[in-house]
Amino acid sequence: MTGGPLTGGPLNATVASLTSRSLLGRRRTFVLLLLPLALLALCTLARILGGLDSDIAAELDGPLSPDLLGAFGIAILMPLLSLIAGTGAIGPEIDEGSIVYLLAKPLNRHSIVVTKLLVAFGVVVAFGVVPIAVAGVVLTGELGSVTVAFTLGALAAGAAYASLFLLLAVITRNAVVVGLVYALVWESLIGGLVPGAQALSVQQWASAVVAEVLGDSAARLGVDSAVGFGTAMVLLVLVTVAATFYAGRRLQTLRISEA
Amino acid sequence: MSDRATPAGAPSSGAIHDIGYRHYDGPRLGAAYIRRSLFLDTLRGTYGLGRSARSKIVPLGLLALLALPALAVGIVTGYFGFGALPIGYTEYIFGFQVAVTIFVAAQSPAVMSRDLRFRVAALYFSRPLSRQQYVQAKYAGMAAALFLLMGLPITLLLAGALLAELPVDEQLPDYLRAMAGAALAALVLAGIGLFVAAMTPRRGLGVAAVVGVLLVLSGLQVTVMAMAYEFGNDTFTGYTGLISPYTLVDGVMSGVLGADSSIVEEPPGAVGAAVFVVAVVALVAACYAGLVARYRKALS
Amino acid sequence: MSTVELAQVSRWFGNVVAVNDVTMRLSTGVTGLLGPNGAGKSTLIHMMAGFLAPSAGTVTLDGRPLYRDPEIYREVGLVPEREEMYDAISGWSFVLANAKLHKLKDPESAARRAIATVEMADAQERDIRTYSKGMKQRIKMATAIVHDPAVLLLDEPFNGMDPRQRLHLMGLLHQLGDAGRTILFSSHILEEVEQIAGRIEVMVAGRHAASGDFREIRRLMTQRPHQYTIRSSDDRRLASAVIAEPSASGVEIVADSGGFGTLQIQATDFSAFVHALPRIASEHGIRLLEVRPADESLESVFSYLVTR
Amino acid sequence: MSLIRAEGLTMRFGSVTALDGLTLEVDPGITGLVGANGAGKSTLLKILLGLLPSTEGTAAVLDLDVAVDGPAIRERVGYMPEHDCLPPDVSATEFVVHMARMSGLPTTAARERAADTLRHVGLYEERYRPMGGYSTGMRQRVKLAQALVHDPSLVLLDEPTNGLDPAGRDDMLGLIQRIDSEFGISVIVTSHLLGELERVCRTIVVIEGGRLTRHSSTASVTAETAVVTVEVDDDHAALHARLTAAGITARSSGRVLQIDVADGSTYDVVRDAVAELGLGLVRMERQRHRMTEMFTDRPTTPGGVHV
Repeated sequence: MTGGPLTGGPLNATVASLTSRSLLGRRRTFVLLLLPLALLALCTLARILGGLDSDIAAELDGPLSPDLLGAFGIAILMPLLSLIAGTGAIGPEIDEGSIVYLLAKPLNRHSIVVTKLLVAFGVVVAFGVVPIAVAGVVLTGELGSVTVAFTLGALAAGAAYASLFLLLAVITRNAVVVGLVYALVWESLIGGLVPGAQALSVQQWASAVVAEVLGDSAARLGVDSAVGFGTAMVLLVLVTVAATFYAGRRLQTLRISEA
Repeated sequence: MSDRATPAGAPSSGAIHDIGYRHYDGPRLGAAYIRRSLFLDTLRGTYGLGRSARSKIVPLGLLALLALPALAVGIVTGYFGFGALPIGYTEYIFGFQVAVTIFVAAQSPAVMSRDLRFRVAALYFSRPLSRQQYVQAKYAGMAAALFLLMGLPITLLLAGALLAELPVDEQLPDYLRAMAGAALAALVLAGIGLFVAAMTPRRGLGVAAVVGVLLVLSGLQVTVMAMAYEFGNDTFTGYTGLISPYTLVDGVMSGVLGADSSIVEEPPGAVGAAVFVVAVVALVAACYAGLVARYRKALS
Repeated sequence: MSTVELAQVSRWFGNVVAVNDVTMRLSTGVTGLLGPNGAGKSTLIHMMAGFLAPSAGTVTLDGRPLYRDPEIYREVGLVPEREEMYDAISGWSFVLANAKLHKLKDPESAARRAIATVEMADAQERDIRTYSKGMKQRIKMATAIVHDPAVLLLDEPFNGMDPRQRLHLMGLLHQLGDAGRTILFSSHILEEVEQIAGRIEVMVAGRHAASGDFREIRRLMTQRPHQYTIRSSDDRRLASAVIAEPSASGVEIVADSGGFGTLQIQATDFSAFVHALPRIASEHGIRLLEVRPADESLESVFSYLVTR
Repeated sequence: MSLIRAEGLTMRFGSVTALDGLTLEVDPGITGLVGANGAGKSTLLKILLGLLPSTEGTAAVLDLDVAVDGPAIRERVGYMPEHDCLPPDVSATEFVVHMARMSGLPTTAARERAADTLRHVGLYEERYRPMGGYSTGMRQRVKLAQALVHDPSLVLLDEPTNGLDPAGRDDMLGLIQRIDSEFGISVIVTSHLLGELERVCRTIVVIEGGRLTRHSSTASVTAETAVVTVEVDDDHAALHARLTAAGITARSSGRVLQIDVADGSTYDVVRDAVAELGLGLVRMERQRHRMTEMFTDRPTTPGGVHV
């Protein structure tokens, strides 16, 4: 659909640099830092307490670490971070109309979306996945299976969330609110009450990844998921790819708002 | 005003009245009146009064969500002749924390960011009101809205209790304590909500930021308290209430007013109570100062 | 040399018709796009910039349809109406980024040249958010010309500029037009359009109301009475002589604020009146101090079209 | 009474000097404030509203000291900012009543005056609709109404015609003249369009780099030159030749002739020449200095176009 042959690969360094500069503006960086810092502070505290109290130490080796990493890392940190990064990578530009400067260039629209998604994902990795990995090491004292499992789970969740929220930002001006409703109401509330809804929850797919990596110890550590690993992987890849592709399609026909 | 030439005494004569520009010679009321007007306007605005029908849905819906169960409890208590309310006043408010959080998140941006985003602030500051007075009016308006949100249901509870002929001298102190707690919670939550909203004037982001902050704080508080409880150190457990605004207020209530703590371990002793009070005062003062500082820059 | 052609173009949004059956052809030189707010100017420019598909008709650049073809931006430069840019970076970085997005061979020198052209070199290191409106307009202009496009589409480029900046941009547009670029700019500041544009295209309520030299347009509207303001050595005597002429339908003596009298004359036949006037004055020995068509400014041509 | 008096007004923001020893006295009436972007206009307005303390110097508005009487000044002054400042979800009536109360008017008076003021600025049925759907012209009217609703003695209008189309601009300029002549309220108006300041202002104040560079009546700014522009409907070369033969200096410039006027008889020579040649006299007017010239080194006679 994009006319003649466009030079360059699917990524564009200039788009990436513009996106990352607006994503990492001062105030936003502060918000982005706040969340992982809270997680790390929490895990450090748990670790210190574990050093003082053998009961807590035992808990840390048992279900407490997965609990913290899951409840705080994958269930709160990842969706919030991805929401900020995913919508922030393109939403404000569409809102303000400055997207025009990217659209009025001989660039493939898909490459704009893919580039922006990668930047958003990079931010999610830097501010979410890496802190979760560090938190895992802090909690368990080793780069063991728990740490690896939750890092991979966070990675999968981050990719799916970021592409979903980026798509939301392309199709609606209320992306943040819609995303928030999805993450808080759908995944936490409805997912908690209606088992069927869990199958359509990024959080559950990520848990499936975690459970798969943990293998036999998953049950002991209290990690379970509403969907099987195979299904989860298919859904994760499908959602990420489809959301990204559709976002590119929508960008081709994006109507630039007038003031 | 004097140009309204009405020849009332001349029944048959026609007249063309001057409807040109009139000067205003009436009173110009001072800053106190203006601040009061802005306060009332803010309060009305938080419930969508004077605004579109759509902006009434969320706040009035939440008010109904909080008030209706209280009404039901009151009626049920009276009907079955229970000897006590099935739920305490303070407990009731904290039980509906989520609804209160949503109200703060939904309305703070409407109170604060709207004037920044649409740059209405410049019009306010070209008028007699100072920036401090502006912030005071807005803050008070939001706090009053929250107080109403929490106070109305427990007042309904009290009404139910009194209709069920429960002893007044038992109910009233609890009720008054709960109202004091509601007032305090209103101040704290309004401060946090407005400050976060003022920092994130972009559309939609304010709601997310307020929800995020309150959610993360209470998540943190719950986790830390659980660990501290496991650890068995009561003093430490008591202080974990400082992390989240709800538990902070709860701590002051139980520490100072002697209410039963509904969610946390009480703050340890007189020192603990003092720490919680200082924390509340500092938090409110910081939010106010932050808002004033924000508006110092806002005029352009 | 590039030509943008619109053939029977309409664009509607639901039941709102923003552009209604417009046919126009833009070629080299500066063309002013005029119309009241809401006349469909921005919609038209968005279609020419390939952001909007026409609901009917075709919009082409040298015969190629413009919509959804990113390749056209090699030849098209755009100054959007809205002010927002990437404001957390410097003007230089922004123009350079635009040069790179165009995949120019030497983006640095292209950016330097564009910034020099809009005279923003002194402020290029400052963050865009610190710029005034006029400076932002100039940076926007720099991003539009950084790849030296054959076609320039400018949506309200003079908005927010101070007088000196306006004069400078006018000069720049003249220069680019003379150099064979195809330039379209929208405006409702008629003084500017009069001074720069060789041609005008007038949009009124989505319709293409007029095109061409505005004086010629004015002359074409002969059915309309013409207003003349005249100062003379004896307004009263001139008035009585003029009203005897069939080409004049109304004469009014107006005392203006400065204490001078002027004569306001309505002419029904433009040509007959301007020939009669010097003759009458000469015959009666009345000195003409000023003869001014009161309604020939673009402003009045325009309001005439709007109310037609 | 002088409207505004400033004495050595200086404003520095760190190393940037926005105002540099500005001394100025403005009389009642309509005054145009001109200056390049960043010349210090908006800083001056803020100081005059008592919102920004000046680094040095003093200023008084309506004989009130800006340093101490800020609230009293703001009670008596109306301000219409350049930028958009209207919330989209309330109606004009609702908004202007609110703003009247924010100026200290009791509710009843606020309602009456809001209704009157909206009528004066030309907003009728549409004032009950949310402002989000207003056109630029309507929005400008509401902005003006909120600046007038408390019956100020002075209004500061920052770029009131920005974004308006010709019809809207004419309306706004007409309104500004009425504010002075009918309402008896003094006006200070900034604009980038010098042409419109020429039309409405009695005096013009020019600020450049934070300094007062010119303060004079509009009439003197646009004073006449001794060159007359003549346009005829046909063969102007013949007229040119004839005038030259009569000893008059004329230059051909596009479709018009620029003629140096020696004395009044020059007009008669031109008139008779046109009549004898059987030409139509389309235009004959003295060229005026335009305010644009204050910003250029040369007089502007762009491309043979005259307004």
